[in-house]
Amino acid sequence: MSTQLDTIKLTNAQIAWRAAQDLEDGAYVNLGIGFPEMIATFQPEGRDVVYHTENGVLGFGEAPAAGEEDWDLINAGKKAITLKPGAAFFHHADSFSMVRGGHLDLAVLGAYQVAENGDLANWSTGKGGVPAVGGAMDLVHGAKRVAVVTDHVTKKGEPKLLKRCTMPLTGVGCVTRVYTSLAVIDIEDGHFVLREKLEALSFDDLQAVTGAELKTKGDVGVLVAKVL
Amino acid sequence: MSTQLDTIKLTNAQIAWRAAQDLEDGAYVNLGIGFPEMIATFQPEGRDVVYHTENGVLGFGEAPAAGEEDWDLINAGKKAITLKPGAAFFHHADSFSMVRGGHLDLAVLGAYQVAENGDLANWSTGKGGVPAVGGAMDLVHGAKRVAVVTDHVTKKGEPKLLKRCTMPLTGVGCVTRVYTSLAVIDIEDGHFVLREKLEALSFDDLQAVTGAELKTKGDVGVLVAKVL
Amino acid sequence: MDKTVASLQEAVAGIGDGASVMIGGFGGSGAPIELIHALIDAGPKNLTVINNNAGNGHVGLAALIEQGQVAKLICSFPRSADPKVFTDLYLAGKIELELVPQGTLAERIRAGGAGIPAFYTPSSYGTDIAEGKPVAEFDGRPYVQERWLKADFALIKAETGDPMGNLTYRMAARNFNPLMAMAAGTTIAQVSRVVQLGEIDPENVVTPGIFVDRLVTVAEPKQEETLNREGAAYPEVAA
Amino acid sequence: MDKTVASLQEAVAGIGDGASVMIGGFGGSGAPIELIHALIDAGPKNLTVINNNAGNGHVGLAALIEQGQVAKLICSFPRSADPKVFTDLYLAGKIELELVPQGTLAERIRAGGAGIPAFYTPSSYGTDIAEGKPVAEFDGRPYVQERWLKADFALIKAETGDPMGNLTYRMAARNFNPLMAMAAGTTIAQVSRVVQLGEIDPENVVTPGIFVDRLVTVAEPKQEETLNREGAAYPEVAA
Repeated sequence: MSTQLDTIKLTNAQIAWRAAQDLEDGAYVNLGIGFPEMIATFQPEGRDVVYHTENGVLGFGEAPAAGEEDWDLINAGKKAITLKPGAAFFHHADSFSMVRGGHLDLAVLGAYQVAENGDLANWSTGKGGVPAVGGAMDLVHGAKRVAVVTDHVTKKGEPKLLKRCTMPLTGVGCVTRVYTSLAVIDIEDGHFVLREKLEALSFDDLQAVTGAELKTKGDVGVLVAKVL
Repeated sequence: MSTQLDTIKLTNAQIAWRAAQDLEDGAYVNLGIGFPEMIATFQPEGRDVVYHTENGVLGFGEAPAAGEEDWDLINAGKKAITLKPGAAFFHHADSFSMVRGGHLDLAVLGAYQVAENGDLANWSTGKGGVPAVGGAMDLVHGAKRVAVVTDHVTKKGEPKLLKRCTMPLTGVGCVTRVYTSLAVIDIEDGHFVLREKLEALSFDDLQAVTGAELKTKGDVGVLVAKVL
Repeated sequence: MDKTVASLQEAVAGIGDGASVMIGGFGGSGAPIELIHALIDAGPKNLTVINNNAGNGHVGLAALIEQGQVAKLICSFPRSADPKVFTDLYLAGKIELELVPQGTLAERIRAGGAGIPAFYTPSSYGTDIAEGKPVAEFDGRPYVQERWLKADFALIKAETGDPMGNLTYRMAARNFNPLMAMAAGTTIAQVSRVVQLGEIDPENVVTPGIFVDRLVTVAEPKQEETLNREGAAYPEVAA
Repeated sequence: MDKTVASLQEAVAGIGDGASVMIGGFGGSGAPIELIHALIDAGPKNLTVINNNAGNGHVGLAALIEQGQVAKLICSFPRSADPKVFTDLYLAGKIELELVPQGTLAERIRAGGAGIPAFYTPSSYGTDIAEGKPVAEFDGRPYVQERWLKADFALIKAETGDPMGNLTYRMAARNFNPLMAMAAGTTIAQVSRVVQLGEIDPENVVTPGIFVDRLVTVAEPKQEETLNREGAAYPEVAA
């Protein structure tokens, strides 16, 4: 089964592309470090999106050319960035006021596990080492929509979408939509609601690699992603 | 008795002058609206004092000449002010962070009543009308020293320094020093400690117009004030 | 992205009966007189207004109260040079007052904008203002619990704005304006001028555009203090 | 009023064994590398350090930890590009860690500076981080109570300062620096340049001088990122 999934599933870039299609014109958006950052690359033409980074910048743009980095101008992932016209700097308390105070339209994060009740686990596998949480526990609260981008299953083929998370939680009841390598799923009233799935995959096959019931409301769309 | 006091007591300007002698070089100071504001007029030569007004200015100076007012540049008493070099503007939450956070060296306020336990009543006579508190309840907390300037007795000759306040409180246990028309009194460990009194006034006469015991620690100094 | 609107009327559109409205300013400085007058023209009733004061004379907030549009005022200092309008209504029991110490008012609004539902402050402990509020001790000192304050709308006054809503202020006219911008569902700013994107140095933005929804230019804003010295009233027929 | 001091050594004077020290910066941006190195030279032990991270490579905070001067670290993200120094000590049980979500860390420091002993936040509710902390419900949602954070000293990095201690910052190097300036008993700032009083526009002051105690000029401050790419270490003999 998991071998078969590997041949049809979306790449991370394709998941990011799909998530990017939902970016709304005029939205204020925070993209988590790593995988979610890729979404900005695929921002659709004609949509004006303002990106927030929790270390105190609103309205940043692409990475500078190699050698042109200014290390006072970085994002939360400590990568060099550039500014767009209309950008603003502010301190960390003001920055997290934007986050916690409900001013962001969208935050997109990665995940170890997502539960049908909206719980998210993405900061610790619970296996020891040095714990590090960063801004994740704040980002899951306040944004009007909190989305996750993730492979649908772990590298071992185990479900990442579960009835309840087994890893340490980042936040409770916070995720509103999940973009996976196989499907687009909303979380509504404590349930996974399937919105789109790959055409090559049957509902039953998708359900088989999902750790909680997939409900449907009306038609399930076809998950399409650009060839990248 | 009160007639006699009237002939020897300090004027408000003289009380302000006396309080001004204790302004420390390099101090950050908030002077309450009205009577306390007069203290700045008597700031001793050679001492650098930075004045804070709770509506968001640090480092303001004297009033502008009549006709030169800019009504965007006012103090908490809504009077026009000017700026000194090194001034800064900030919003109200930052301004009261300075107050509440213990960053001011001194706040000086007026009083209806002060109690020997440091309680202050200065915002309401409790007699109805429109209640209005402004910044007083914040200013009494946070400043390293909270001083009061006041006549020693009411217009009817009744003590304003009491065992306990009878009017609605502004703050509990907050006053550290009182400059009156007759004396300078510290509040220490729940008691009035007399530091200075007018030479023409006996201790017993001062005690007679004070509503709680005046303690002494060592010598009582002579309260002198410039003829103004 | 362009948050500018063409008229004051458009700026205050949608503020309906019963709305809660934060209005910036400390006394007259930073008071968005023109937006308030547009709100008088729009005519919603039964408003809850959050402001430091209760207005002066017969313009701005005082005029809004005078028109009978305000059911409740949340403020720190409703006594002013000419407080007659508010005082009369208050003593007649026709307007509700929630009195809040000034620093607590600022912090409650900031908390509303910052997603902090409650906090503790030393201010007002042991006073009548603290009655009925939870008290807790930290490190041996008692503190009063205060709740965040939010509103449906904020009317604020700024100096320079850009189309994304980035704002700067003018001197002590800053006061409550940047805080209220954070704490309202819809924040409406009047600015003396709108500049091109990028003309405000990102280092000097006081209110980032994320907090601002609508922007209207009032090139030469009136000062409450000046209007009152001239004996002005709004609407003018009321003079 | 002149808060400038002549040397880095003088700037960090008085930071003794067991002191709590806030250190500004987010990763390398805004990290006061020269002040940290002066603190290494001064040699106090058993410090409690508050920073967002745990340092990188063998300079700045990482070097301070490597020298064994830090007993406890309060931070949000102690994993970094080259986290070996902290990781080794932590896994060996030789350094204490208090892990705080980043937004909560910022708010706790701001609360320390603002005289707010405790506040409620939705962040960390229902997670391991909230264990043992009071929880309360407001408007039907659960929140975690967090306490203010203060320190004996703050070491911060700014761009421009004046003799009264008014400060501006440079781009995203602002981060925690203005907050820590508010929350420490003694705030020590390194600045790229000190200008005359009045040269910083009062509208553009980010940290008013009331929050700053000492100011030292480091005309060309080093960037942690650059130092680490060069393989630098402090003290240099340790390389």
